[in-house]
Amino acid sequence: MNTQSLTIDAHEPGTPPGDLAIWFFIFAELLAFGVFFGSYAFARAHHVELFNQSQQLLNRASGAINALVLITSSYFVVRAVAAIKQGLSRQCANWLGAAIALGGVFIVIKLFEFHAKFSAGISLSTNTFYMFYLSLTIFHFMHVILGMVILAFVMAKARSGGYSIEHHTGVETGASYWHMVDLVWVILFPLVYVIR
Amino acid sequence: MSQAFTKSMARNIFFGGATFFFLLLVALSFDTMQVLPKRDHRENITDAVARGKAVWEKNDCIGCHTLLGEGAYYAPELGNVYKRRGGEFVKAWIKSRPAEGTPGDRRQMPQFNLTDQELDDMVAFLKWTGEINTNNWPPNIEG
Amino acid sequence: MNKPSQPRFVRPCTLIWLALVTLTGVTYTIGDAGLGGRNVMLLVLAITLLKSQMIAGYFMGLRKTSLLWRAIMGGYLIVVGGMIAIAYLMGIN
Amino acid sequence: MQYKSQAVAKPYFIAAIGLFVGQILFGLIMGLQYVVGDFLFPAIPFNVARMVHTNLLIVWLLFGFMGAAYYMIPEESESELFSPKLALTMFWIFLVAGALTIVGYLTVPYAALAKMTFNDLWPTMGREFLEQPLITKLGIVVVALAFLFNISMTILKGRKTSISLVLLLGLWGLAVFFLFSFYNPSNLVLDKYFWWWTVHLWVEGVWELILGSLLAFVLIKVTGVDREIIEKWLYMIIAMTLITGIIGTGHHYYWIGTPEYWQWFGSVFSALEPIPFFMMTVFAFNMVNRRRREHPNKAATLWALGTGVMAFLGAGVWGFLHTLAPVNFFTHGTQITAAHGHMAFYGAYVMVVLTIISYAMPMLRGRAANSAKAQVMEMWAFWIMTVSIVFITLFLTAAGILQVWLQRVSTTPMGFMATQDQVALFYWLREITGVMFLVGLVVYIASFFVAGETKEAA
Repeated sequence: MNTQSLTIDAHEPGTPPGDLAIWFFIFAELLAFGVFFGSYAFARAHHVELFNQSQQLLNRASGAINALVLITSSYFVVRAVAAIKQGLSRQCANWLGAAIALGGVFIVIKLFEFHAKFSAGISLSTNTFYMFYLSLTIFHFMHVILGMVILAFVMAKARSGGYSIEHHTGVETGASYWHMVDLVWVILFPLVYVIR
Repeated sequence: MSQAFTKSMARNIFFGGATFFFLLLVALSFDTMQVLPKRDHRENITDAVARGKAVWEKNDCIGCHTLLGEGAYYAPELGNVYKRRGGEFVKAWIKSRPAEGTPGDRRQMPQFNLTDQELDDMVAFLKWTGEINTNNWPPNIEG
Repeated sequence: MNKPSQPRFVRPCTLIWLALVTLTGVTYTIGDAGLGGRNVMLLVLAITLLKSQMIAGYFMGLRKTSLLWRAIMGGYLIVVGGMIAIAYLMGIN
Repeated sequence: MQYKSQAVAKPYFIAAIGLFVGQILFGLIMGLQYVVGDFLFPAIPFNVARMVHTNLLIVWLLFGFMGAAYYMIPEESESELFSPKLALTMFWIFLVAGALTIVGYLTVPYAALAKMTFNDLWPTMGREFLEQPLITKLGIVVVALAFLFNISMTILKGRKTSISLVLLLGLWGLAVFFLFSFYNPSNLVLDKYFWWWTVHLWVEGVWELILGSLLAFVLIKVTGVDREIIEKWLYMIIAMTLITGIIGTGHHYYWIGTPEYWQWFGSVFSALEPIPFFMMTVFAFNMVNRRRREHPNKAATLWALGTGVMAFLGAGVWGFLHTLAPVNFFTHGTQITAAHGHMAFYGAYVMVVLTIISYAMPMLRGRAANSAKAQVMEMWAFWIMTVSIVFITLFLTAAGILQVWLQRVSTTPMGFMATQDQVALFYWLREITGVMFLVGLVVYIASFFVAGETKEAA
């Protein structure tokens, strides 16, 4: 068997954009979140009243705004990839910068939300609902930070002209990860904030 | 040359992932440390309890027994022995083990030659251990 | 696959973005109205899966990949959505 | 053998196998004491036998890891060892300190040993697996630091490969997390909490980095597959290991006084822990199937494949069996745990050390591989030991299920000792399979002495 087949020059048709390794990681992460979502749902089945009551006390508006922020940020990243495919390094870096800035907005809104909860004396041990709410959102929060770090590296390299029409796997890799972070919130928001 | 699956990406994921999850462990541990005082009742750790733990360790009790389910599985669980048997029974039992053992297939417990003080300390330790909030483990009094 | 030079008035990804924003608004409105129950849950879940599929297909680019990749992502979304739905229905009884 | 200094690995490997024999003998003593309670009492009480059994295991695996590092690192760095003399000195210090500790366990009561070694000044003894006197623990730290210094310096002056980087990370992690064994507060909950930072973060964390790099090294050698590909796999496997395993620590925090949320974190992440082991199995078979050369050492290849499979079964499947909190509520601290422990340690760590020994020992004795006769014998030993451990695990699992049923699930729960009497049959069966394991080990050792001369020199 040809062992060189994994190191081909162009992007292999049929495989997702970016480095294949990141996709293993993305699916591993989605699996972890998926198990957590399932756990939340089944724990809720045992404590429907508690979950419905506690859910009412969440700041649904900030959750929804954050969903819009991440979706828009993801859209900017799509534009960044489109830009580098035309060889427009500067535009690519600018779009990425905008995406990172929106990531920052997400962080700030989330911090306000956490601050409100913590100062109300809520912690992981308050009840099962808050255990899940805090675990899921903090776990996701850390992913947003990680995603921003990744995008920042990609942006810096794009700005210094490190990518081109032919060689931009790095941009696609970072983009794919960021979309995963977005995807998780798109599921998390209705599950934790809305469904009752 | 762009590659579909690069070693450097795999390496970055390893370092990033390891750091990320270790930080998460530290964060969760930090929260646990805040919550623990309510669950372990550390205000009840008297000198006797602390000495009792030392007696427990110096005689390698964990080499046969379990304590909160951890240890060897050769002899009964002792996390709830205070509730199961009471302090006096525990003391009498430890004291009465024959040094040469009892012939037969029954599992043997050594004679540890504990002083009365050490016995009292041990019981204080086991009593305190029995009051830890273990999320209702063990399932029943038999441990 | 890549047709960078083709100028379009509105890019497909922009339309997807608009759809995602609209659907998020719908979800929020449902939540804000305090609606609940089995049918509402199924509607919200359907919207969520539709959004997820849009992100996976158009943003992440899985739309243009082989069946295997799309099946993994599609299967994941179905399993997660299914678990949520089943657990919700268990909670009603 | 390409570098002269690789020879220091030999005494490490020999000591490892010697201590392995001791571990199995004490295992058999304990196994018998399970059913014949007064066997060797009061000369060797159960707790002493167990201490010797588990500590010998840890020490011989450490000897194996160090030997492996001394063998691999010169070849990976393409340079002689920084100081072979230091390596040999540390070998004798570690061996003598280890032997003295075991002698101490066996000749004086544990409490007297604690007193003799000034345990009162800084109590660290009497906790599972960390029973060593303070002086031995400090000795381990010194030996580990000298070892790490030696290895790190060798890597620094030579070629830096991913395999040696991962091995080095694993070994440094091993040393760093051992430091938690010096922390022993009088609060039992805190004690247990950080005790796991040594125990869990060793066996389900940094040791797996060592495991991965040893396996990767041997696979490169016996299959001739491109290093880039093997190292990519290595990184992905250990990434998954740490991603799942670090928070997986939570599966020890269900019932020891720690908050309830650990039941969720522990269950979710440790349920994913089989993934890296599964990847490891796929990896091993994949690389062997794509091999680009026929290495004469078939036995080493068999050990490498066996490690993948048995680690997945023992650590992955048997771990998953009782890792979910609702299940663990009933199985915690029963023979189920013992079953998992036996197969996981054998499948992951015993087998990977035997893999590297199987590959390196012939080289160290001046030939590419042992004679066909010796290899056949070694493979017999592989199958006897592996099948034995599978049956030991199955019997312990059966005993555990029965124990859980009678003592925990039943509406009229039986007492511990009464339950143990009910499952005695399985302990007898376990002891018999244990003897079979010993036979396998004897065959294994014999394979070193059988017609070793007939094969070509390297």
